Amino acid sequence: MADYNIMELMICAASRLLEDRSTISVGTGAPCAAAMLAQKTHAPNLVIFFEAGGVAPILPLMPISVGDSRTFYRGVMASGMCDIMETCQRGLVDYCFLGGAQIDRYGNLNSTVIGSHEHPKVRFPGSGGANDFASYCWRTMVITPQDRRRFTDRIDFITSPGYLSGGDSRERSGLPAGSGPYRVITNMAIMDFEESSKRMRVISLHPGYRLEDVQANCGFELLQADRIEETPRPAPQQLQILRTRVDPDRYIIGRG
Amino acid sequence: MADYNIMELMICAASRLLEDRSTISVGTGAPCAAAMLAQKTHAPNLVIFFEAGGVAPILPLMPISVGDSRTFYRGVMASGMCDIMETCQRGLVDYCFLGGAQIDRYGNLNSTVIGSHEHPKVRFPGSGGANDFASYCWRTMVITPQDRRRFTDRIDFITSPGYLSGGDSRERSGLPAGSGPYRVITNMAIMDFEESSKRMRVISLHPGYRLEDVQANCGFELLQADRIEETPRPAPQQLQILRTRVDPDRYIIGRG
Amino acid sequence: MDVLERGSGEFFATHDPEEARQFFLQKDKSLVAKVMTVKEAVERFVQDSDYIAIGGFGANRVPVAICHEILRQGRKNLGFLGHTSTHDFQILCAGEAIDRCDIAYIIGLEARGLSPNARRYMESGRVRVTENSNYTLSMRIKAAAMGVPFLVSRNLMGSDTFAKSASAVVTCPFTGHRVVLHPAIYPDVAAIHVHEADVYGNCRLRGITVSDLDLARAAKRLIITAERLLPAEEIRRDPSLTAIPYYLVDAVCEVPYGSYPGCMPYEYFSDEPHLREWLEAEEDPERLRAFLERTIYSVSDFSEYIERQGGIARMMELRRMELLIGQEGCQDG
Amino acid sequence: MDVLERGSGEFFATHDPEEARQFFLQKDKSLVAKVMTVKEAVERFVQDSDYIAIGGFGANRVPVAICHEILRQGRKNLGFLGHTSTHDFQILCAGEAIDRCDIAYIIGLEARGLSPNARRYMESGRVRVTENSNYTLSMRIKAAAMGVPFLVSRNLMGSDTFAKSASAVVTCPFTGHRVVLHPAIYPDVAAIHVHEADVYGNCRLRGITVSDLDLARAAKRLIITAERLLPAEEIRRDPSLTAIPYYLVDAVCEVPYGSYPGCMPYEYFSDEPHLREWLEAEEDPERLRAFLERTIYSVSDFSEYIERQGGIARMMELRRMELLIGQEGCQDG
Repeated sequence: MADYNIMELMICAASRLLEDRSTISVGTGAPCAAAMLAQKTHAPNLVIFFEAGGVAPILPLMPISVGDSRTFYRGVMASGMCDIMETCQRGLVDYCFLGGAQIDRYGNLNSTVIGSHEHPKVRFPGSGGANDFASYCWRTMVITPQDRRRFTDRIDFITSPGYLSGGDSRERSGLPAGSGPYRVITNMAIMDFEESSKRMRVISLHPGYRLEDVQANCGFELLQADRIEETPRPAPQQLQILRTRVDPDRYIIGRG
Repeated sequence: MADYNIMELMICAASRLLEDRSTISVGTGAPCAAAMLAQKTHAPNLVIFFEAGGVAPILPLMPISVGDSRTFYRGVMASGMCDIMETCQRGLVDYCFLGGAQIDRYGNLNSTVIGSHEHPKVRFPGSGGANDFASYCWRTMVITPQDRRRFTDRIDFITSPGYLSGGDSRERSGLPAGSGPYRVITNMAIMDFEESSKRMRVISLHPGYRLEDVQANCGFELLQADRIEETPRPAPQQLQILRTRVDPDRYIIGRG
Repeated sequence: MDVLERGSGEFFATHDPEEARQFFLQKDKSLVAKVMTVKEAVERFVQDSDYIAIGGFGANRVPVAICHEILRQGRKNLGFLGHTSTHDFQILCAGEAIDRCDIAYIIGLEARGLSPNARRYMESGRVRVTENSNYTLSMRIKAAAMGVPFLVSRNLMGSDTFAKSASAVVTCPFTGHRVVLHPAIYPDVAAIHVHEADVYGNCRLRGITVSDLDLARAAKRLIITAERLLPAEEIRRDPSLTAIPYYLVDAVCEVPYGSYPGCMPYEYFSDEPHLREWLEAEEDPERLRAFLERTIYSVSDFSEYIERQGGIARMMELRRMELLIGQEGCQDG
Repeated sequence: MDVLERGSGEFFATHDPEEARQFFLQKDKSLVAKVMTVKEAVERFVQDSDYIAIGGFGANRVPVAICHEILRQGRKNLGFLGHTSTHDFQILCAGEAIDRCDIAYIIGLEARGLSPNARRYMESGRVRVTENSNYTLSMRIKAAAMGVPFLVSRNLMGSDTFAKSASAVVTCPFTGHRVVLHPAIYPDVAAIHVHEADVYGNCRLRGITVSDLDLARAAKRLIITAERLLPAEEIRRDPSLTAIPYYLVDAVCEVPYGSYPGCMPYEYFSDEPHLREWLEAEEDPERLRAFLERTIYSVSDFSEYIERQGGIARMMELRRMELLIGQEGCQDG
């Protein structure tokens, strides 16, 4: 059996994608754990932004809120929402992490409603800063469980833009050129987006999963990379740091 | 003979126009002296703003620059240019004081060039914050010497808007409704602007001056109020405070 | 200005700078003491049907006392600016005080989960909504603070958040690119919790400012709750530290622990068990009624609420948690 | 977006957020020490033909050392952002370094009078100009800082300042009123003088901020001169006090008395006799040449300039003047 759970694998895989000296906007939960892990392993110079104003904190523990005191603990600046969002809009922030109740083949995300907007079956919190990050950051990453209802053929509401209707539609809409969804990390696989169609494409399978598993848990047809990698298992050093110095109380990895 | 000079009279007359509890943007020089004098006499609650960021200072001495340390000495806030200008734009600032190389019958002011803009005979500093204050503050006041070249029939360049071409042209241009030139104080008289035509109108003559003197020193035809007042002489208390507590070094009143 | 696309969202508050200028013209800008109780501040400055905005972010530096008092005084039909609003929104929904809402983030309490009652309330059809993103609402506030009818950005476009917003897409006359314009929001009233204020309303705050500097300037009426009053002379001693100047402020209420059960930077951490208690009580409407009766309706003021929540002893625990940030458990040096 | 009227002024710097995004994408944002001499900073970050902006206001908190060094290194054909620029503008005109200028306020030194040489230079026809107001330039910088192509306001309209600006009048799609749009300016390089910076470029400043917080964010390259270096740990001790974060900064130069002969709030007052000496020397081009030779061209660096101006003894006098503000002569209590 694996000596890690699937949440640990997702966090480690996400963490590995973050380059040293890059900049990132994160919220609470798994994305924050991935950023913290990266900072404590291969990316000590990763610069973390929180939308409410925290800049480059030395995170002591996982924040409960995107605006709590931990998000600017020993930071270089305690700023405000406009400054952070405008730093993203100017093009200084490389990565953001988002989630959502639904995602479609172009990486569009729904965190607003299931059903119609006028008479929703389920109301979710709404965009928060997600639309902003998805619009501005160069590379949007998504960590989400792989299931058919979530990976949907017809998204009920595009809260945050992915590649919209594919091709060059994102750039044509007026959103900044060269930005957009980059990787989707699920409990089964890692996907990117094919360059011209901008359709979601499997590029890596987690140990123990087959392409069929992923497709069976996806409501639309997935493209496949020419060569599909196996997602590296979490390194022992990653797991040790994740368990002892990132999430010792297992708030996040306890869910895996 | 008068026991005051003309600069003292102009400052005292301007000061008298400032109501207690009103708000004002000032620069350096005579306007600042008028505001300081008002604060020390009938308008202790006059709130003074400086465009570079000083808010409600307790002015120790006349500033040399609109941004020097005196402009926020014991102020309630040391802010920035956008905050000050936007406070004006939102409608919180009642008065501003401006000057210029030329003024026309509608109170338009020139502080940019004499001659053509492409090949100026004389280049002046330009708008600075004058266009902003003239656009935003409810009541623009002007202190300027009375002479034919300055009070011109044809202004070379409208740096800061008065009533533009008169009537409702100011409001039609897009500038905030209800704002505009309020009083022009010269060494001879005080003028306001007739309500419908927005043409400059003499409302008060300084002691010793006749209407003909004013008109002879003005390059356009002045309207006359139904009743023209005599400008009150500076009160002894005003003069004493002006000379001892506003401008003891006679930087401004020495020019009178 | 040719509009290429326009969101279908409603305007719930004034966006016209001319109307705001007329209001600000008559607002008293003189330096007078404005200290009053929370009860008096809400009586005088929050009216039924007002559009209200609450400062802070999530359950951090939020004027909770004002939200409680709005419930006690039974305000109804408020419009609400939902700019990552969590515990404050939860309280106002519990009081059924809102009937229209600019949404960026509502009903959630971030990592703590969703508010069952706020969700029911928002799904009931009793609240008209316009969608926004957090930054869109920040800009709509900032536009009002600047005294202009709109600001421009490059978000929202292409999304359904735009389709249900009050924003409009136009072509930039300088670059030829598509950009999106967001109309100003001048809230009728805003409440902001700060660390320190003098009796006139000059305020200092520490930590992240979120959108509060703009909100203070955008709001027609502004209620400040402060952890502590400060001598006015201290404000003038160092004007660089002033975040909100007095002439924007209508009421100054000294409310120690005023962000409780939320976090107040450098003062006290959030009371997570009490916030969980809220979420649990909300699961059942009957239980919620009893819970609200006990924690808000039968309470005379915020000090009594603090007493019922464990008083100074509990506050000292939360204070220690806040000041031990960085010293707890494992961490880097 | 239908343009009703458009100013005839030129664009002297990039206003396109897309171009700026490509630049900022490749800019190094990592936490590395950037301490260097003024000479090195100007060599590396100020090029001929760059569009340059100088922080501060009038002769207050201005990076004078950078202006001197630009003359010594003989930079030419600079574009300039003239946002109440006084002594800095005077220096750059003396070096004939500018060939295009966004004007809000130039050639004057406020209450001190006009600069004869800057005036001659601007009347010579050698400088292309676009008119602005101070707030228009503040907004053009802020638009760049926000990453948008323009901002909107209600000034300029109806004036010749508008006619010679780069701005455009449009109809507001929300209110139907006429408003004016101001295109962004992304300066190639900006220099800002601050009270304190750490080696990475995190900056603190006191007193009025003018437009410097936006300018730091708008500029593609940013040179900081600081009265003092500060331990990096002190920045992290209180992040609320940081005005400019390190990732905007390319060079950190420790320059004590760096705003001399201008004023530096809480540090030293302006040297009025020396500023008068400048104005007098400028009356005659020959005299100005000798004056510049003595005060700038023959001087190796800013410390030597300070020495020639009376060194520490003179600086201590100016410091006393600054710290005696409010205690001099007659005043209210």
